[in-house]
Amino acid sequence: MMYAVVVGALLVSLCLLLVRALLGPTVFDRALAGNAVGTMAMLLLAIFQFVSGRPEFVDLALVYGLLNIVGTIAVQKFFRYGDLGEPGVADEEHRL
Amino acid sequence: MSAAIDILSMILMGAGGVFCVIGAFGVLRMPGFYTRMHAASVIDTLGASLIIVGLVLQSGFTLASGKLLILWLLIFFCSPTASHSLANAAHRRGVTPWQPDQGAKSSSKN
Amino acid sequence: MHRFHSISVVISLFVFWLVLSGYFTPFLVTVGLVSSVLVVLFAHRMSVIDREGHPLEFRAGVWSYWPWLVVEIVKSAWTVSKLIVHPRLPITPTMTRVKMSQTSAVGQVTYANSITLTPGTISVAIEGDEILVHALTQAGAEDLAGGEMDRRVSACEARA
Amino acid sequence: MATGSRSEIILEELTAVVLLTLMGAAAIGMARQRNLYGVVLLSGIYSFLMATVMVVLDAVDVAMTEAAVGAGISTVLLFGAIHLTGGTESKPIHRPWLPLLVVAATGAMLVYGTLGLPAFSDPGAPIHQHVAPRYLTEGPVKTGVPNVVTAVLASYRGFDTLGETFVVFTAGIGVIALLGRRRPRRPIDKAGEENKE
Repeated sequence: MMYAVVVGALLVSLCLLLVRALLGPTVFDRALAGNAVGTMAMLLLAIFQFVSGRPEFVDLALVYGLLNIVGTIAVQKFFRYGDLGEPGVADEEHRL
Repeated sequence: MSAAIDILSMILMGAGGVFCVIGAFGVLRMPGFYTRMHAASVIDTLGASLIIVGLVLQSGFTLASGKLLILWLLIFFCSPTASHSLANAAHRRGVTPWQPDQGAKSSSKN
Repeated sequence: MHRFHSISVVISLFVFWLVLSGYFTPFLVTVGLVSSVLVVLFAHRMSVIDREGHPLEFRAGVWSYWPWLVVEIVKSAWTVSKLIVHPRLPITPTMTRVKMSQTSAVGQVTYANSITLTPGTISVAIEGDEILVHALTQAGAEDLAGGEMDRRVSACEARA
Repeated sequence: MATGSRSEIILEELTAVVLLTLMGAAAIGMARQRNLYGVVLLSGIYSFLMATVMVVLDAVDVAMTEAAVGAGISTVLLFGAIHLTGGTESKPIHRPWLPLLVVAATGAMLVYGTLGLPAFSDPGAPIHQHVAPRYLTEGPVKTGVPNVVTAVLASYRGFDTLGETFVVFTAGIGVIALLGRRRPRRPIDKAGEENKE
């Protein structure tokens, strides 16, 4: 029962982060929101292993964390080294 | 498990959840990209740490708490790296920091 | 020194394996040990193993630095949270340059990561011996310019 | 989980509903988005939400695959693909009514199909009566491997798994042979120096 509060809080923050990811306005804001969503997913996973009474499966959360890092670093690499045709602020201003 | 530890872990996890909500609210509310990153780092550090410490208290001295500690270390070593790389990429791409005097323009853009 | 480093990588991998697996039958433990040795051997052959991935330099100093950093993180996270929920959002974002006195790469990374880890300040770029820092408030930037964190990281770098 | 208490089941169902709603919102956002980088990042978020739904439904192995493939690899691959093409989706020439109709019809058929399935986590369902009990009860004893999935993959279906691994390995070698161009190797610490700037 005591986990319900935390799960609720995490779900509320997921909603807020998703709104930020949908609003943008730059790609970097979306990437930031995506990174935070990954952290949230990791925490939710860890908590749900406790809810269903199998705390040994927390190592899956480690996999989530690593993947989150891989995704963010990939985003950074492509935006820094790639010639990506201005995915920055100017390109996004008329969207959403 | 004694009731005191139970209550303590409940308080810690509740506080962690509150900080997660505050951080996510900040990510939504802050103007400009760099200021949003500061809000996100509240989630990554205090929110996640408090929840993990609460879960460690729940599981006691078992293998699960070892895994949770490794998870905590992972967050502490990797989340600043990811944040820095994002900020660096934005800096390289010429995302300018938000300034208070351009607030009207920026808020209309959002 | 080289061999010592490899052995310590094997030991850390094996401990990691033990924590993740949780089975302590002789057969499975042997398999885990063999696989961690093999991983290090292959990593050597691919030459992807270096000092950077497993820095042993910080042994003694870290233990006094971490608790201080955790306290610092909690304090600044509390400040940033108050700013976020403040109705008028009284932020004064600034970009500043901070001198760093560390000499080794690991020390510099530790300092930059500590800056990023503390909510309210983010290291944006490293230029020579300066870090370009974005701070959420003027006060936070001045706090960092005071240089206490820099001194502490340098101190634990020197002690290693 | 069927063995959980009443409040746990309510918590899990509520979480699943909220997460599915968020996934719907993310999918609509993806469809409306014209900047492909934004689409890829949103699909990464979608995959993380999906993986969390899988965890809530107690399918941790599927969750791990979803997180690894959906949020990890495909984000990287799609960024690579966009890097080679262009960052913006062009405006569609005609209205997407026909594709929408096809998708809606397929979805309706799938939903109709689920009506014939046994109830969720019903222990009496045919799939749980076939070989699963034998694997679960005899597997650890006969093979000596504590993890049932590992026991099935590496012991009961060992040759099958060997063939699969062989196929994946060959595919990987093929991709490397086709795409991997040998570049003059830069000294590593120089690149690292550049990284820090």
